[in-house]
Amino acid sequence: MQGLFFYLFGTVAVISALLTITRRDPVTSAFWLIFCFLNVAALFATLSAHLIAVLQILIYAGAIMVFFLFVTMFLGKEKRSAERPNPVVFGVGVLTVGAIAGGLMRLVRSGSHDFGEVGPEHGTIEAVSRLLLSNYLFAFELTGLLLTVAMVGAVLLARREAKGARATRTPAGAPSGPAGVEEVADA
Amino acid sequence: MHESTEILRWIVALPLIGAALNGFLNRRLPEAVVSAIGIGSVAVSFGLALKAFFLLRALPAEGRILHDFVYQWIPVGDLQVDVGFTLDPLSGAMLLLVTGVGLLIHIYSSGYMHSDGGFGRYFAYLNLFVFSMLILITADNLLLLFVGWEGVGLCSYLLIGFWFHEIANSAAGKKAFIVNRIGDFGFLIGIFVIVRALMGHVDEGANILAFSTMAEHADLLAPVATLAGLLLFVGATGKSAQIPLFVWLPDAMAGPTPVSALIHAATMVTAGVYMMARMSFLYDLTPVALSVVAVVGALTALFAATIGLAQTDIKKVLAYSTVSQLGYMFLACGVGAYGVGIFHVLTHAFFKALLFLGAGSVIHGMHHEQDMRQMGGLRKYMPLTFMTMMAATLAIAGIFPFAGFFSKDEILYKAWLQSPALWLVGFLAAGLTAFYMARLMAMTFFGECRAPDETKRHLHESPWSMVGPLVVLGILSLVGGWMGWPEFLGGSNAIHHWFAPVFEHGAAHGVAATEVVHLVEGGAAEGGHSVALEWTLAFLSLGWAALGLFGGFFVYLKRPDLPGRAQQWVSGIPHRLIENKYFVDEIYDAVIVWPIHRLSETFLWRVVDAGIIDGLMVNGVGRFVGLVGQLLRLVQNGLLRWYAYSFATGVLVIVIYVARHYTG
Amino acid sequence: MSMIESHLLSWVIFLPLIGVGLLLLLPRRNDRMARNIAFVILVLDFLLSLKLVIGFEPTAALQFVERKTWVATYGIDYHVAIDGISLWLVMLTTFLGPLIVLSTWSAVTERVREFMIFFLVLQTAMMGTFCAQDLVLFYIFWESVLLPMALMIGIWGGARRIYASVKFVLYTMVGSVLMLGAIFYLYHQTGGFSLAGVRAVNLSPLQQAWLFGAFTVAFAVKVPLFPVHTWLPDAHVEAPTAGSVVLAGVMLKMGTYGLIRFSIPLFPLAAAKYAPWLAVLAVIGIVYGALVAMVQRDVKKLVAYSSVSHLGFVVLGLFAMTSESVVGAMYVMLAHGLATGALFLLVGVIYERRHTRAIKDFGGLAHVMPLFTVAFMIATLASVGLPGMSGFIGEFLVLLGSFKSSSLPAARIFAAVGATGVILGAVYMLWMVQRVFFGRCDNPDNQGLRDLNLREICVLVPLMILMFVMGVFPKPWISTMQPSVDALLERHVERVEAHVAPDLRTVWLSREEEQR
Amino acid sequence: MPDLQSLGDNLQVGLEHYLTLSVMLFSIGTLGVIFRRNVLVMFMSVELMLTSVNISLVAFSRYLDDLNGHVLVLFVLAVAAAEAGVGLAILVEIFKKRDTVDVDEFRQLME
Repeated sequence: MQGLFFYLFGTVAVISALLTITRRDPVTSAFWLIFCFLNVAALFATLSAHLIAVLQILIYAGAIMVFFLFVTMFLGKEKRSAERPNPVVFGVGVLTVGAIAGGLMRLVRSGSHDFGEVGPEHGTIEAVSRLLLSNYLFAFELTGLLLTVAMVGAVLLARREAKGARATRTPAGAPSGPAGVEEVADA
Repeated sequence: MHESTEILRWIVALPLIGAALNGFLNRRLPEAVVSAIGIGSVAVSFGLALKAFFLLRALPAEGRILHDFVYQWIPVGDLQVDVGFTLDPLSGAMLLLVTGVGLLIHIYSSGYMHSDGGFGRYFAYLNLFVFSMLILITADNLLLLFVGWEGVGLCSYLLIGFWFHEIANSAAGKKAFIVNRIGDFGFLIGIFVIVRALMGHVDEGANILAFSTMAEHADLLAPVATLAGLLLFVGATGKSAQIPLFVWLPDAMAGPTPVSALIHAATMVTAGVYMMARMSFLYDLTPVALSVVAVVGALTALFAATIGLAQTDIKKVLAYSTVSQLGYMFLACGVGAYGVGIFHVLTHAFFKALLFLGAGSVIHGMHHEQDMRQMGGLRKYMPLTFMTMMAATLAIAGIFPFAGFFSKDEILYKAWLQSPALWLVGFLAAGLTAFYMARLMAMTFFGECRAPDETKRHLHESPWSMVGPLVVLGILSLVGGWMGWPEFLGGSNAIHHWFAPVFEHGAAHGVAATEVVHLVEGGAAEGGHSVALEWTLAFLSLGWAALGLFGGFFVYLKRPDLPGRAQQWVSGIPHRLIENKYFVDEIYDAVIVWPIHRLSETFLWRVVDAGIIDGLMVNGVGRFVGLVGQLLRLVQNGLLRWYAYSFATGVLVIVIYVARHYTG
Repeated sequence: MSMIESHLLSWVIFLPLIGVGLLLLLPRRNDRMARNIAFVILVLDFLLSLKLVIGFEPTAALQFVERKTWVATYGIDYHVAIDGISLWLVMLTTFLGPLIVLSTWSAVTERVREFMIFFLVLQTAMMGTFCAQDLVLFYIFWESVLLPMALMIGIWGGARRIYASVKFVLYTMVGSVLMLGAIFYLYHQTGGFSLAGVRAVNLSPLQQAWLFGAFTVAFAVKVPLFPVHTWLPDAHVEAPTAGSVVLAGVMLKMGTYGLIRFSIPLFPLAAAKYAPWLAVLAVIGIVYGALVAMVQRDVKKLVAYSSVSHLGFVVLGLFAMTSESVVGAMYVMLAHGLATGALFLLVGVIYERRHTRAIKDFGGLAHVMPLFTVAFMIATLASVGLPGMSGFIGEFLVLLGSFKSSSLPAARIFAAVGATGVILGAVYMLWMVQRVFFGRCDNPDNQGLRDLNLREICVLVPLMILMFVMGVFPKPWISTMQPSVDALLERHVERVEAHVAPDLRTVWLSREEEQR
Repeated sequence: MPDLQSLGDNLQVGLEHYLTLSVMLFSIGTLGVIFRRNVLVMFMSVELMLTSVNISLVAFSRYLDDLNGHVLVLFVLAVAAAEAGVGLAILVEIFKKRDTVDVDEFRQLME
């Protein structure tokens, strides 16, 4: 059964990924991406990576994509038509990516490895978290710090944006460089 | 086998001291003191020279060498060169000549250069010249001789360009120095050839280039003798103004006249002859080189004599006459008669110095007018100058009792013995000599005075300080020849015996010696027939000289129009040819000077240096690096997606490497 | 005093640095004091170096040796010594030092303190180069010469000084980088940097060829040898007078010193093999330098090209490898230092007054400046190689040595072509002298020129005296050089014959027979 | 639907299948980043690339029966989240300024 699920969800994931990058409207691509993430979560499940599957849905599909949609809405519709890049550039680009894929595939196909049996609690939340909080405790704390910094950054950006509305005094003695720099400092 | 003495170094050093004194203090000393120093130093040197001469005479004939070792100059590897002076009959005679005639000319100069701005500088240079010439004569090795050789070249440069406010004078000086340098280039290579041949075989510590050492190892020199001889002769042609390097001497007349007398008549120009005589042991080994020398000498004699015919500047005539007479000397050396060559050097010094000094007093009287066409009938105004110059003219023409007859006739005789063709060339040149000297005397002293009357009023005999030396030289021109009174006229030919020990080794080798064993020693049959030969040759040249003189006077006094008509008759080409010195200078310029200048100006400097090396390679690399920089700059174009793509290519490279590396 | 006695050579080398220290302590704008300090220090240095000469016995051994380990791990040690070859180059440096500083009294006016600091550093670096016996130490001194010189040209130079100084630095750098690579390779081969160590190990002919090439390119740039000489005219024209004098006087000799100290002894096989090629370049340099000098319009460029010609003699002499030619080459180095140094000082004097170097701007100076003319004439004659002056001895020995050299094929032709340099030398110098000094003094600016003042005379007189003394009485110099040169040549011949590939040996022997 | 069962049995799926899938998704993500002019879509493509990496991580940890892969995935998730947050915040700022989301407009670095 596991094979069946893999092919099912795999192909759907690939198709939705393709659609994500080809849709003109960012919102539709966002939705397709969410759908792709759901499929991936399913794939995780087939690999009995239960915690990851759940997290995938929760964080990627839930948090990040929602944020994307929010920002997309916030920024308003871009009526720009995504015209196709000129054929030569497109060709070269695809060729390069194809070459990368080919190279990786050579590596991947270098042997067929079947999945052996794995213990029942493989991928469960206890096992992962026990490992996480033992060997990778320091890294875990760092991740926390990372997220805090990201949050503070985002807040800061947003706050200045709010402050921007009122007349701001440029800091005395700021180097009067070319106009472009002055303009950025104001924002 | 030689007497070591201290006297020689003083003879040489005195003029240097005089030069140094005058040189450093020339502005601050009054003229009298300067001339006193100048003349005094040469006079004392002359006195010492006389003393040394008699010291030399006292020695037995074979051992007649005084040696004075001063210090070791260049002690390098196989080459040991010392500073040492020798006096043997050859250099003894030359020593007396240089110091004696030098003294007379110094005295003459004090009058001639009176109230000239650079009086002190002039005497300093003149003394320096005598110093260098003395080194050249008394040097005991070829390298020290070369030092004197270039030293006199330097002094002639300084003295020719003495009145340097005229750019032409300094250009003439430069020309003289450079042409001499070209000759010295040959001389230098000659020295190298000799050292290379001798190196390694001469015992350690011996002075390779000393004449005595070289003479001893003459056999080693045999293989390279011709090459060395010719190379040294190249140096001699440079210094003694033979074809092809004679072009500097006529221009050297730009210097003050006493300078011309001393340097370009009596002493410096004869350095080449002295060198050949000194190196006679080498030249005797190579008949090839000797014949080259003889031919060049004869040709120069004739060639210069023809040019002398057409010159209007009195000093230029004398200059070409000197070149011609030098040709005779080299002819003598060329036929192996070095002694006769030197004898002619001595006699020539007397009458040519007199001619130049006489010309100087004429120019002095005519207020620096040198063109003979402006002169005429000066014998009334300058009787003493006229008489002494007439004596010299008779001497140079080779009229019997005068000095020229004995030395020139001896040369022609020796030339006849070697090859009648050479004799014929010499003989023709002798006739031309008589003719142009007569022309000179006729145009200057006879006929009506063509000078502008303003100068006519000032015409007067030169002061005693100038005329005194003229008289002394006049007497010498008469008496000078008697020391070489030939046997067939009953004389003892003292000069020949005096030089015999120096050149005798030549005979010992029996290679090219054509020394005629003179009658007194009861020579072989060939001696008998030669007396008659000598008589005939003597009469022939005497008659020919008289004819030349008479022709000259006749043409330029009785029929002044004749030269003009002669020109038309020969359609003027030959005349213009010899008047412009066969355009030799112009040819040299066109063939050598201009191409080298063009080559180095446009090609070497512009194209090669600035163009290829600097432009292309050095700055070229700079520009290339700049270009590459520009290209690389395009990569940073600010397009985010371009950066993404470059990431992708980076990944691709890694993937390819990993794929290729790990799959195997 | 005993402390100085035992480390005399180090004291001589590093004394100028003490001067630099003093100058740094100097309050800002005190030019006079700066000049005095520099002058006093350099005179002291010269006197100290006289002790070197007095204490030096004419043998081939290295003397005044000082050796302390510096970087133990890599076997780099501070190893300093002099022998017959480097003694007189050190003396030339210390002798010219004070004279050059004295000549800048009125020439260098702004930022005098910095100028003096750079000059003192330069002095130390140059002396260090001549005395270093350890490859790394040599390289450090060799490179440290670049900075002060480049700054002197760059700051106090003429119009195109930046271009000139950059070109000078890059040219030399390219060369010396090759040398650095070779030094590292040598360390890899011999495990140490000492000269003796390198000489001990016998490298294969191929290795020697490459190493010889690297070293010789670095030195050829400095000499300058024919194709790589184009930096010299620019550097000279743009450098201040003092810069030109020290550049021509001493720095060019570093290249030729390098050849005789490193290229030839360390790689004898390659040196013997490539000697003819380098001799060809040298001879081309002689003739080419002279011809190009003849047509220069700028006096300083003319003298610069004449340096190319003179140093062509040195290289010819070095690669002719006979004792006469090598001693002659050393002698030309010294004589050229004096003659060309004096010429540049004189050009500096006239430049200070007229602020132009073009020959056509002058004419008839002899009327206005008689003393100057006499000095210039003496320097010209020394540089042209008039017998009785220093130049002639060197050139004569070089030409004689190369004429009879057995290491050069057709040695006679080399010497003959080289000897034409003697004629060409007279041509370009006298032609320049005639255009500058003789003829009418009609240019109004020239009429008012002052003649040499006392200071300038004091600078020039020692040089003039030495030119005559070295010409008339060369024995003291030659006798000290001779043993070292002979030792070097013997070791060279012995190593070449010991190693030589058969064919070279037969050629070598056949040439010996032909010599006999 | 028996064939479904039999189909499921003989459809044995190994590690290389998942890796192939991961490569395919990664390539699609890269193409998205390179060719799409809209920054938002570029961000999405980046997220897609990250997910593809996660897939291979999980596949390997399943194959090796070792949970380190999962921990790494967690960290990837955290980073992705932070990156999306900050990235979009900046994007908003730029939008305020240039009111366009076309990446080719932002060429200020170029001058």
